[in-house]
Amino acid sequence: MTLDRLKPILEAALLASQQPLSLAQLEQLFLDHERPSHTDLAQALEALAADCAGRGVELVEVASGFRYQVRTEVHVYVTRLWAERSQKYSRALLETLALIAYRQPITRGEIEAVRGVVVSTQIIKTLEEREWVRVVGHRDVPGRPALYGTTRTFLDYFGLKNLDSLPTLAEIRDLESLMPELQFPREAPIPAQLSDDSTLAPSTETRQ
Amino acid sequence: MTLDRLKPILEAALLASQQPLSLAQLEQLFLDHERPSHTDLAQALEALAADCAGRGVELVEVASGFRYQVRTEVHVYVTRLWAERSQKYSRALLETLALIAYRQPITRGEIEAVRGVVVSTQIIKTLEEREWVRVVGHRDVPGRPALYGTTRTFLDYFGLKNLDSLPTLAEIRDLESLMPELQFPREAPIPAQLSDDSTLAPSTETRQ
Amino acid sequence: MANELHADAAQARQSEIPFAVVRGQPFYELPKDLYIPPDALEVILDAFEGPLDLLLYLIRRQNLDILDIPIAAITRQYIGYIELMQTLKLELAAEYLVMAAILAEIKSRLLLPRPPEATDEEADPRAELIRRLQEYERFKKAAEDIDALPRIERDTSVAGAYVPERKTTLVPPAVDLRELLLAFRDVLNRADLFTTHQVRREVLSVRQKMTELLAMLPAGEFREFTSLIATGEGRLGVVVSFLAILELGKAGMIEIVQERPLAPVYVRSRVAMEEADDLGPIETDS
Repeated sequence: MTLDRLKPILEAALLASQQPLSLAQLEQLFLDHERPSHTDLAQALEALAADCAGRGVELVEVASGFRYQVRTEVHVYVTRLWAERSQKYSRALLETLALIAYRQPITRGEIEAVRGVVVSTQIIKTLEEREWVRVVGHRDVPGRPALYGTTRTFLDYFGLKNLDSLPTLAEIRDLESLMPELQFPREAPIPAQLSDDSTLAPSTETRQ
Repeated sequence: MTLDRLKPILEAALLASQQPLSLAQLEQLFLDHERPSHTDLAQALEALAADCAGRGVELVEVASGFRYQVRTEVHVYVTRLWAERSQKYSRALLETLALIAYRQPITRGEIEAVRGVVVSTQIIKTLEEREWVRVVGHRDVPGRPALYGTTRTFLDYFGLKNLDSLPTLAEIRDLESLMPELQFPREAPIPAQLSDDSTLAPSTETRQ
Repeated sequence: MANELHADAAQARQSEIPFAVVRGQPFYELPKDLYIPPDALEVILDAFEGPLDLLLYLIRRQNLDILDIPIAAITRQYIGYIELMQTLKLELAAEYLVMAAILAEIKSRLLLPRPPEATDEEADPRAELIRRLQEYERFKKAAEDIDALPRIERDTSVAGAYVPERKTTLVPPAVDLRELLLAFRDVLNRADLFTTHQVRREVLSVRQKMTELLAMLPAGEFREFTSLIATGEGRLGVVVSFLAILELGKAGMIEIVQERPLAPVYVRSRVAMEEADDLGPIETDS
């Protein structure tokens, strides 16, 4: 069996198997008369491994045999397949973020002064982890409290060119007319034609 | 994100997932600021599909999204990994499935009317257990019989994108080719429902 | 007729795969007189999906003229069938029985002389059978087509790769800019309410500052005005210190002196230390 015929068979078997496949198991894919030599097998596996250059998976040999596995470089993306969606952010977090955005640089104490309640450490931590806010300095007063500001990630996320493109306070007071295209998803009533439309796809048959 | 960076991510995710991944699910692999456009995504998938040329697997689109699957040509080798796996389905089951697929929503009685035999409960149960068919409603007639339809799983299993990709249902064969012997005596009245069928040639046979 | 059928079946055998396997024995031909022959019952049940399927087979492969079925033979088989029904699947056999009855009915109606007027309303008895056969054939074919589709397990397998360290990550929730602005509007509205609060808090701190100022001013001694202003507490501290000085002046507890315009301002206490402790009567405009 030529390498060109051998490779697709091995690749398919390795990708179809849930477990790593040993050389012995790979040999069992072939009937006696077509069974490749050890050298051919090794050569084909080497070629398959080389084919993985620049791809999302790699062919590796582990204790029990060979397997394709997801490359470390793209692993972070792949794990999002099983990501849990967190709950919506709390009002407190959004208010804190808004104050930092509009009043930066601002200390935690100043945020608390405006909001009238203590800002939890968790909120600041979440905002920092999301890379939306960061410490930009310290106020030169006793205790040297941290001054918070927003980041470029924050601007990117909200589609803002710079801080000046944040709506003005006056515009905020009149939010209803502001940015009609940024409709906040309210509980929109389901259109009548959708509610009783069954999910059934129509039959493909052409009736006569 | 460039195509060269996008492709490995999509490939890895599709291979990591046990289920086909829809475009929407693939988009969720990316954080907001790095999320590729629909065009980029489609382009990357197309490129990945093209990359499969000559390999043991192919990238296909089925009802619930995209998946890599073993090419039919090499699958016979792959099946040797498992002693007994491929399942045969009885004609009774396949005929029942075909009627549900092409005539959905359809009741058991209607299936029986076409097939001329009782549909066994076991067949319906098997189809439901495989999640190929499900009850999609009830006909509003006495007894309220269940209406059956096919599922996304059915389409996925048979590698179909949607019901439209089912093989075209054969036209009703004209009478002559179906039954050359079944000829109508000249004096016999042509039934009303067949009278406009131009292929219905009058018989020359005279009966004693 | 029966012999013809047998001959045809025998002829067809060469080119055909067995159409049925009963107890391991391949059957290349249908038993004689096969409409519903008792001998062939197992063959029928194994190989055909019902009377329509059987009829189709007979019509297509055996060139059987279903309109020429000998009624005497059918009736004989009909009775034999009823006897066998006691041991075999009743509901399955019943369908063949019904078909036999339909065939017999068709034949008998064709034999009967037709009243010239009634023909139009009375449909040809064969038409319904033909329609059913046609319809059944379509789905018989459709079932074969579906069976031919490449399917998972038989023709393909889903390809998968191993994922090292498969752990769930937490995806942060999405936030709409509008949502953020609404939050800010709310906080601004609430801050308006807090403003009155803050005035009262400042009154207290002004009173406290007044106490502190008096403590800093030994009786009769002048201090420069600017040295009394607390600079370590930011803008608020400056304002409070300034207000406190004005309040003390208004209350006549201190004396504020400036020799000429733009010259330094000096402050001197006019109360004794013990008096300074009692600031009760001092009221600020609230």
